[in-house]
Amino acid sequence: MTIASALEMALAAVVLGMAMWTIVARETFAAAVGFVVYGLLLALVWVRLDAVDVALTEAAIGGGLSGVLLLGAAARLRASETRAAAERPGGIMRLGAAALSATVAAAFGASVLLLPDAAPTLAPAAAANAVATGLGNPVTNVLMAFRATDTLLEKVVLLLALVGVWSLAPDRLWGGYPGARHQADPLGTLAFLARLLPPVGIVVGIYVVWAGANYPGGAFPGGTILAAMWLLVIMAGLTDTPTISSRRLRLVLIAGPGVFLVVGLGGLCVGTAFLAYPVAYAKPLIIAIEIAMTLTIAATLGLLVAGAPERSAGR
Amino acid sequence: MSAATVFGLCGAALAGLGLYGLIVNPQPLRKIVAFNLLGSGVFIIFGIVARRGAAAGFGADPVPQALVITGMVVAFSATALAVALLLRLFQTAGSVTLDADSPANMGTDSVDA
Amino acid sequence: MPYPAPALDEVTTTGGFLLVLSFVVPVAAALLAFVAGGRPAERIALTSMPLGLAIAIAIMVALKRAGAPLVYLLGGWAPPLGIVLRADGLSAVMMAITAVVIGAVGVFGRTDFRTPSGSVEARAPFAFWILLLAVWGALNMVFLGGDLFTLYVALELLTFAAVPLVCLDGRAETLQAALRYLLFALLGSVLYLVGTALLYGSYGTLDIVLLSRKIQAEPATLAAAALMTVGLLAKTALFPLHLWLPAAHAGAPAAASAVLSGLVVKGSFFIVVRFWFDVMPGIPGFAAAQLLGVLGAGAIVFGSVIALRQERLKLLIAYSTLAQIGYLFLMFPLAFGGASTRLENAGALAGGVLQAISHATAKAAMFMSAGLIYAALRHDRITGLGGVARALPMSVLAFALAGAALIGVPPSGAYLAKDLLLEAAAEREQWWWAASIQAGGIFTGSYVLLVLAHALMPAPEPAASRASVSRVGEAAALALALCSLLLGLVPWEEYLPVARGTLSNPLTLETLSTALWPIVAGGVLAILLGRWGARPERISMGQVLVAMVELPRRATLALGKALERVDRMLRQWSAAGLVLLVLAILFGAAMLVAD
Amino acid sequence: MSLALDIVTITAVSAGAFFFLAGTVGLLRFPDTLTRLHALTKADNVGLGLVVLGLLPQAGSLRGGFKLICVWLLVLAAGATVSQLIARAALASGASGQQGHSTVRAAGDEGPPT
Repeated sequence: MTIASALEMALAAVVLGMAMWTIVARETFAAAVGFVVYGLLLALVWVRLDAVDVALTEAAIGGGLSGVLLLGAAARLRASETRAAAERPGGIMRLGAAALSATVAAAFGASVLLLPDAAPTLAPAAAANAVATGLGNPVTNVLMAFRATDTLLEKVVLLLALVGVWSLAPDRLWGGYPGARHQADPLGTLAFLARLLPPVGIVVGIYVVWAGANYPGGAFPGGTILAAMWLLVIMAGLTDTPTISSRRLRLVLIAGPGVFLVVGLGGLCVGTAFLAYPVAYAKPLIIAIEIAMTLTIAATLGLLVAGAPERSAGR
Repeated sequence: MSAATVFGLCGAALAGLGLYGLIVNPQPLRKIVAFNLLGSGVFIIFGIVARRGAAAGFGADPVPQALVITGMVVAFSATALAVALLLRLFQTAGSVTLDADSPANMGTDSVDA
Repeated sequence: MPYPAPALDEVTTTGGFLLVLSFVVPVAAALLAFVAGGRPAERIALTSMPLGLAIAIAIMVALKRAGAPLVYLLGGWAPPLGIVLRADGLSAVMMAITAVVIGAVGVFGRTDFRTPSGSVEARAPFAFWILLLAVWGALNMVFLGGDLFTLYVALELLTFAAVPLVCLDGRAETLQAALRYLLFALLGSVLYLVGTALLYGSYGTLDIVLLSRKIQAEPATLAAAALMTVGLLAKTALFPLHLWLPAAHAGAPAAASAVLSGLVVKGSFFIVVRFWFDVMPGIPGFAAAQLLGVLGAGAIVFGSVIALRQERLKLLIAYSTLAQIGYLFLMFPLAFGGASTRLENAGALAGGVLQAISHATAKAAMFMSAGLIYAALRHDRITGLGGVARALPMSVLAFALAGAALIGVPPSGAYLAKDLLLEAAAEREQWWWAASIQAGGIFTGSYVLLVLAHALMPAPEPAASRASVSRVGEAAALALALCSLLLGLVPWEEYLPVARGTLSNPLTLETLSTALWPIVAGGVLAILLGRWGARPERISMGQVLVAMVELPRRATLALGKALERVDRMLRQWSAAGLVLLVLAILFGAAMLVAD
Repeated sequence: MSLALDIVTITAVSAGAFFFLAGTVGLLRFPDTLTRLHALTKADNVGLGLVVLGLLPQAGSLRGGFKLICVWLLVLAAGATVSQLIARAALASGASGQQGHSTVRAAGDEGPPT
């Protein structure tokens, strides 16, 4: 029972406490606030599990953007709380759900504990093949080279979610501005922060993307930081979301998967296989794809949080 | 009690909490929060698998880490789509209950000819 | 034939690049359509459909010539580190049918989803074409993926493309149906993710072939198998986890309903097949396979009775999808004999897949004709369908042909599937599955005849003039119905694990007669359970008939209403969640007992 | 030399922890939003400053030290802005309790719509 494992137990207890809070909190807004705290604490858990890339992504997504999304929705849906709460299932149903969830969780936990001691791993294989891409960060190697198709499909999933969100707009608002128009006092504190922070945020975001080649980081946390800066500027009312029919925006939105596909097909026609990088140009190609992906991720995440078009292009 | 065991049980407990919240809470937004809880619990188990697979100089097996990052992106886009759907439902119907008498059985109780 | 164990170190086979093209073409077309927007988006989608069909056919030809599954190492990395695309007979057949149905839906969708001349770009057409291409790309990836996590990402891509299709018209009911569908599908995919985590933790790989070599019946593996199976059943909406399907498939626009019912549901079904037959053949054991069969038989009876009770045509067809999904799962107990580890009866697998593809084409045709009828009459109440046969002869003919194909009138694919499944049931002496297969045919006959009877009834007001409905749409529906009807004539030996010779000529007199009695029995059931509008006064002989039928009708109606109450209860969210967890525990227990 | 640095670290970090504790007690004990905000921002910012000061000697390189200081400055900026906005929102929604409290009416600055 070293100090470290005592701390880990305390961390796990606090994380479970926050998770319990998000389930039992009476008001949805309080639960959303609890979820943001839970997301940040989870990032600490990932650091303890030696998965720093994932910790960055969890802090950026779990704590950050998911929190913004849920807080925004909780505020807008406050009026529907009372009626929806009335439909709470009865005692027996809740008891049954608790018992069954506990059983499934127990089976899941037991299977995790029963995993074989000589844990099978692909770390040596990833290390041995890292020379093909010339990148130091093993996770980026897996994401961008060994399992590149998963990353390509994941970017298409992100774009699909955006098409789905946009398709929820009323017909007359198609081609308009996503999200509400935020007005804030141009001399107020929010506007001040929106002028002060973005330059720092953009430098940090680009650094995280650039460092992703050899150290924890990469397109995803970096892109999320850039998206957060863009959202901050939009929320402070200094700029407005672009109209969804603007050609330039749409080109940025498909830049990531588009460049990925072009490089992949290049590999198919010229190189050895689809998504295979010629060893000499592997690193520059991967960096180029990462830059395009960062732009796409920043734009897509920002627009996903902004939501469906709510204002027509006329105004 | 190694880190993997502590967080393994923590991940399983999170999954159980997420399942409970997803089934019981009537409000769709709380179901989305519970879904994120369930998802992060499962990702913690991927993290445990990665941590146990530490070898060749890496603190953790990079493959499950990459799977988790991809999974998180998919989970976030699911959350964004669900929240947008929910807000649009609230805008058009004024209520967000999932179990209102769904149209599927409207009128089936009418007197059968 | 499922994957035979290939050489240890897999290598990209000739023609492997076709597999890459089959999922790159739809995805690239979707990206281009997203940027082009408006009318060019529709043109891009329509030009990519014949290209995709050509690729699917080229894959079937390459597969036939190679004689072994086509393999492609993505990025040049061999598993377990890399990801592999594999196409065996099953995936080639499913991809060909997907290309055909997507093409027909594309032709049918041009009438409803055309960008109006006034505007540069409209919401519904823009979204429809991109989502249709995304569904197609996701399905091709589901059929080809060789890695369980890639299948998860493809499955999510499929769900995110299908959910907005449900609420494309923006009404409150469809938005609610889409939200229920999304949340329940997410619950299913997280359970699938739990399984992949445990499998990777146990064996260090997620590649299907490598896993099938290393997998043993350990507790962690069985827990993973149970959770993954139940997660996929939730996404396939097998009874009793069907809470989202009726409202979603009935509420969607006609072209979208055709894709949802015909193809999207088949994606997660295909992964269950890949999981049970290729990843861990025989490991789940006899009891779990029987449980799957029981759920399937339950779905047939439950879905069909509720379908007969429906007021609206689209809901009837949606519940018919519920029943046909149950039909698909009957093959699991038939394919796995007692304590066998290898696949006992390949015929059952071939029957199941044949049933899947014939249902895909027939159900898409049915939803298209229902859409045409709705467009002409502005309503789809079954009792109000009088005179529609005269007003829309082509649409009703398409519905009738599709219905006949579903019932299993030779030479349809369903007939062949039923023939193979019955043969497997006879071989395994499991008569109860033969009984449920026959019941499936009878029930299908009942609701098809119910609708046709109403359509052929004389129109209440003066004969409605021939309604103007898009000829192109009717042609697409007819083509699909005919395609499903003629699937029995295709020589399936090269692609499905079917011993040569079982495909006796399906046009002999004897086979025709065996196909007719389910229709007669179905008719009787329709009279007993169906909703009949005003009494048919003009037929005097009818009075006697109706009086005679009164007593049994009241009894079956009581059964019908009881099942409807069960259905409404099962479609409450918390009840469905509990049933999901109970099933997970049942499957886990069944697998542990068998091991 | 390192012993002295360790002592500095221990004292600074524990002082920082104490300030965090004070901030939390303030959050729990104080009656209304404005006073709680006051307690939180003051105590936590000083607390974090002390913790960062304590960690500076432990930071491996000069760059690491600069990054720690950046963290502190960013938290300062974010904390200050957010507490201003919450205070204005609290005033706007009248949740601050003392209606008669003569505070400067925020001139037209309504925070983000949340």
